[in-house]
Amino acid sequence: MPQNDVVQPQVRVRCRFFARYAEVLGTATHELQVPRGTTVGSAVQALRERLPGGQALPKVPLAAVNLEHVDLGHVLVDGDELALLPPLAGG
Amino acid sequence: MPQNDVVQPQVRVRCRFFARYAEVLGTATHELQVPRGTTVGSAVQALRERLPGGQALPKVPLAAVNLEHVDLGHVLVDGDELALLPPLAGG
Amino acid sequence: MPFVTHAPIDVPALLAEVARRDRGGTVVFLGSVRRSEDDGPVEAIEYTAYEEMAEAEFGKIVAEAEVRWPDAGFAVRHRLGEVLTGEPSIAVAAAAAHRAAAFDAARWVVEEAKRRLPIWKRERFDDGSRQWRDGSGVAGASDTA
Amino acid sequence: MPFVTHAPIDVPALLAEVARRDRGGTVVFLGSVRRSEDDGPVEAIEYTAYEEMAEAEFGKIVAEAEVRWPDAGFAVRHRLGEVLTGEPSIAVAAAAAHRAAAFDAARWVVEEAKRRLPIWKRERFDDGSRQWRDGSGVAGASDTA
Repeated sequence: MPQNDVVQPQVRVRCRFFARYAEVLGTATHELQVPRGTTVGSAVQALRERLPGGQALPKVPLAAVNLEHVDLGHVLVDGDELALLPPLAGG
Repeated sequence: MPQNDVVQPQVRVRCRFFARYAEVLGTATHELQVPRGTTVGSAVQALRERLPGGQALPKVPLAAVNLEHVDLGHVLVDGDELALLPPLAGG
Repeated sequence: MPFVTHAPIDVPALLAEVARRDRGGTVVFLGSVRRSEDDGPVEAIEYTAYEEMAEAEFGKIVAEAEVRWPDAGFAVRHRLGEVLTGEPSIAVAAAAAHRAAAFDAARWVVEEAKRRLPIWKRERFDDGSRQWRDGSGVAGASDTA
Repeated sequence: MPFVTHAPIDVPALLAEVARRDRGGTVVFLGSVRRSEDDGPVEAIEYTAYEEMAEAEFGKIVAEAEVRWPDAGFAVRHRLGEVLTGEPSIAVAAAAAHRAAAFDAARWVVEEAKRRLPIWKRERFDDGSRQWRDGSGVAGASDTA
């Protein structure tokens, strides 16, 4: 967690949205900047606040980072690809 | 069971042998005459005694009558088809 | 189609037999003649049957399966005659509304077929020798699948 | 072959991928788009995916299955795009020395795929209307199979 007044190092995260989420947001991608140490859960909160229609995203969605399922405590690093996944319905 | 000296009613049973049994007996069929009331088990005993190579049949083989699996207590009637089945090995 | 046949097994035909729009799950089992270190150099298996009974018994197994899984569909075959290593000798297809029933039903039919069909096999080896193969055989109780 | 594909599912190709002479049991599962009274007049389902992840995740599932069943072979597909009622959208083939492993392995892969693949579906009805279909959807939690 950032602790003082020096410029916080930011990480850039490429966000991707699929299926119903892409539809409600009107976009399939978003470039997000968040402080270093941000978790997936906090990034979701930021997306819900910053994106038009973001409130339609659930607070606790399924998520993947760099093509792997992760839980919301996963910490993001610069260059990550964060995907928010509607309930899976393959098969 | 026949009980006295009057001529015993006989039943005719068409016997069929398969796979290894047909090979050891050298035949795939035999017409068997046995007293009315004879069970499959007794018919097997008769076949073991009467047929060349009959001792090679097991005393308790798998058997079918008229295309249905039966146990050795099943009573034969005239015209039945009795099949002796080596251990099944389909599939 | 007869259940017991000398023709090679046609998987797409089996799938077509069980297809119905309300059946979302389909399971096909194929049991093939196998060759492994344990079994020696098997080149083919010759299947013989008490054909009338095998046909009747396979029909009974399917009828019983249709009682257990009322909306499911089944297609079954057992091949007779010589079947080369790698080729299927038995096929069971089951289709049901959902996958759990399709898996359970297919497996049930396969187990019943193995247990009940009056069918026997004789192995043919690379050197041309032949040997009956059953539960009591010298070759042991190993099975195609 | 990619695991996730827009091409129709080719069952004989899957069988060929898993065939090996020491594998006597093969199980194929097909999950098809179904139409039933409960679900309304579904004409087709359009599948979309997070394609790179679906491909990677299906590969992981297969790799994990190969650890659990070391001598088994696996071939898997998930179709994307529009799939008409009655056509398969997912296929899993597993071949093993014996039938028990083939059944267990195929079923395990199917369950993992259903649980883990980032794939979504939107139903298209006879009247042309469309609707996302997932566990949270109005249409309920019903599934293709």
